[in-house]
Amino acid sequence: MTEDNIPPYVFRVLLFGPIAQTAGTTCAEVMIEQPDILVEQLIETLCRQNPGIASSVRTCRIARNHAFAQDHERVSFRDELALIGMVSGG
Amino acid sequence: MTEDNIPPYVFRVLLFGPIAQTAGTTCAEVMIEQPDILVEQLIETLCRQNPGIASSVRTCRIARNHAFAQDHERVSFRDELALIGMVSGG
Amino acid sequence: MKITVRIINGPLTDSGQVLRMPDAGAVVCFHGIVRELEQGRRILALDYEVYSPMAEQELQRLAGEVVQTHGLAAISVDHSRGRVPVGECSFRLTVASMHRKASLTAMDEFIDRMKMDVPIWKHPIFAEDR
Amino acid sequence: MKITVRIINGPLTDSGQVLRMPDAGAVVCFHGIVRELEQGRRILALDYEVYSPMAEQELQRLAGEVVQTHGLAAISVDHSRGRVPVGECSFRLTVASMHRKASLTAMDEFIDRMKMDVPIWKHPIFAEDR
Repeated sequence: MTEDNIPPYVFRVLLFGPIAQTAGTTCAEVMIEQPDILVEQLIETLCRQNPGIASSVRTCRIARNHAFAQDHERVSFRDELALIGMVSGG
Repeated sequence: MTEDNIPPYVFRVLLFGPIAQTAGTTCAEVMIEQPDILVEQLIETLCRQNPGIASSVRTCRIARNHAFAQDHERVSFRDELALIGMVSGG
Repeated sequence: MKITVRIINGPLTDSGQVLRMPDAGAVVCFHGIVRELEQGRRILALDYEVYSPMAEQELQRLAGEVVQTHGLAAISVDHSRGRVPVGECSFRLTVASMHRKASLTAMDEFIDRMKMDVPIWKHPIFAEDR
Repeated sequence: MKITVRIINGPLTDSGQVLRMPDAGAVVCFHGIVRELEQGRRILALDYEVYSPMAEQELQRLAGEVVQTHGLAAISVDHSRGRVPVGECSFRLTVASMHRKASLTAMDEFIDRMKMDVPIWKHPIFAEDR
């Protein structure tokens, strides 16, 4: 049992590209009472706690540990989480 | 007026690829009474005088001086003529 | 090697993988070059932000799917990270297949899907910002 | 130079023209490689018979039409004459355009039309004939 394993749990979500610019940070922190949560709930909480992100969130997906996660999957505060908006490689 | 400018005129038609192999030559000679002739008549005479070619002639076109000629155009015995069958470059 | 994926710092300056497979009659190579206009404005360069290792993993996954779908002999993907000046190559995709149509279709599909799914972002460096 | 056409004796061994145009974001290069099977039989090489200068003229004409139709920035065509061993390159087409789709479509169309209209013939050298 580690020190940080007490509520609220800090979910750190990496931000990139235009969303990071809008949010003014490359890592948003979300405080949640449970150690894991549905992807759709994470996104909802992320928007509530970081209103600047909300406008672009409709085109975003959550990646958990470097792979896209579905809305109905659960993610943990221990996961590496990222909010992936519109990409522009190539 | 050159020596060869008397009938019959010799139309030389270059052959390539499978048609040259079938005909056993890379240059078919066609004797015609006029110094120029419609492309369609040239093809017809070529087939009559070189029966080996006739079976593949339907997929062939005549080139005059390195460009494809239409059936209704006239070609001269002085032109560089070629019978272009199915090609297979690339 | 059937699938290779590389993220490279700066422009892609070498000429890329040569894909020679015993029965690949068609090898097609796409080069994405940084253009001097972005949204109608003159730029000096693009800065590519890459989320590693997810970008590499997504490119690998996508490459695997495209190889499978189109029966490719081989695929090689290189993408730049960081600054790439105008006129330089930032992306290179090489595809080998038995016949031409499979390579061309696979190439088009790969690039379409990359532009949807691979976490890479470009940031234009505008000329007038300097 | 916007359009270049070359007929080259033997395999295409150099890496071809590098097409860098100020506003071409996409450069696509197709390599046709001699495959080891022809009509299901093992071959050693292909011998390419080229009707010159008609082949060059037809390639030039075709290149001009495709540049026009698809608004290409540049096109370069190289084709072998004579013997090209299995695994070597006999045909290379490089196309540059502002965006990717134009290059890929133009490439496909060019090759389709070349295989109809350009007076070049391949003669397989079968392994068992030696």
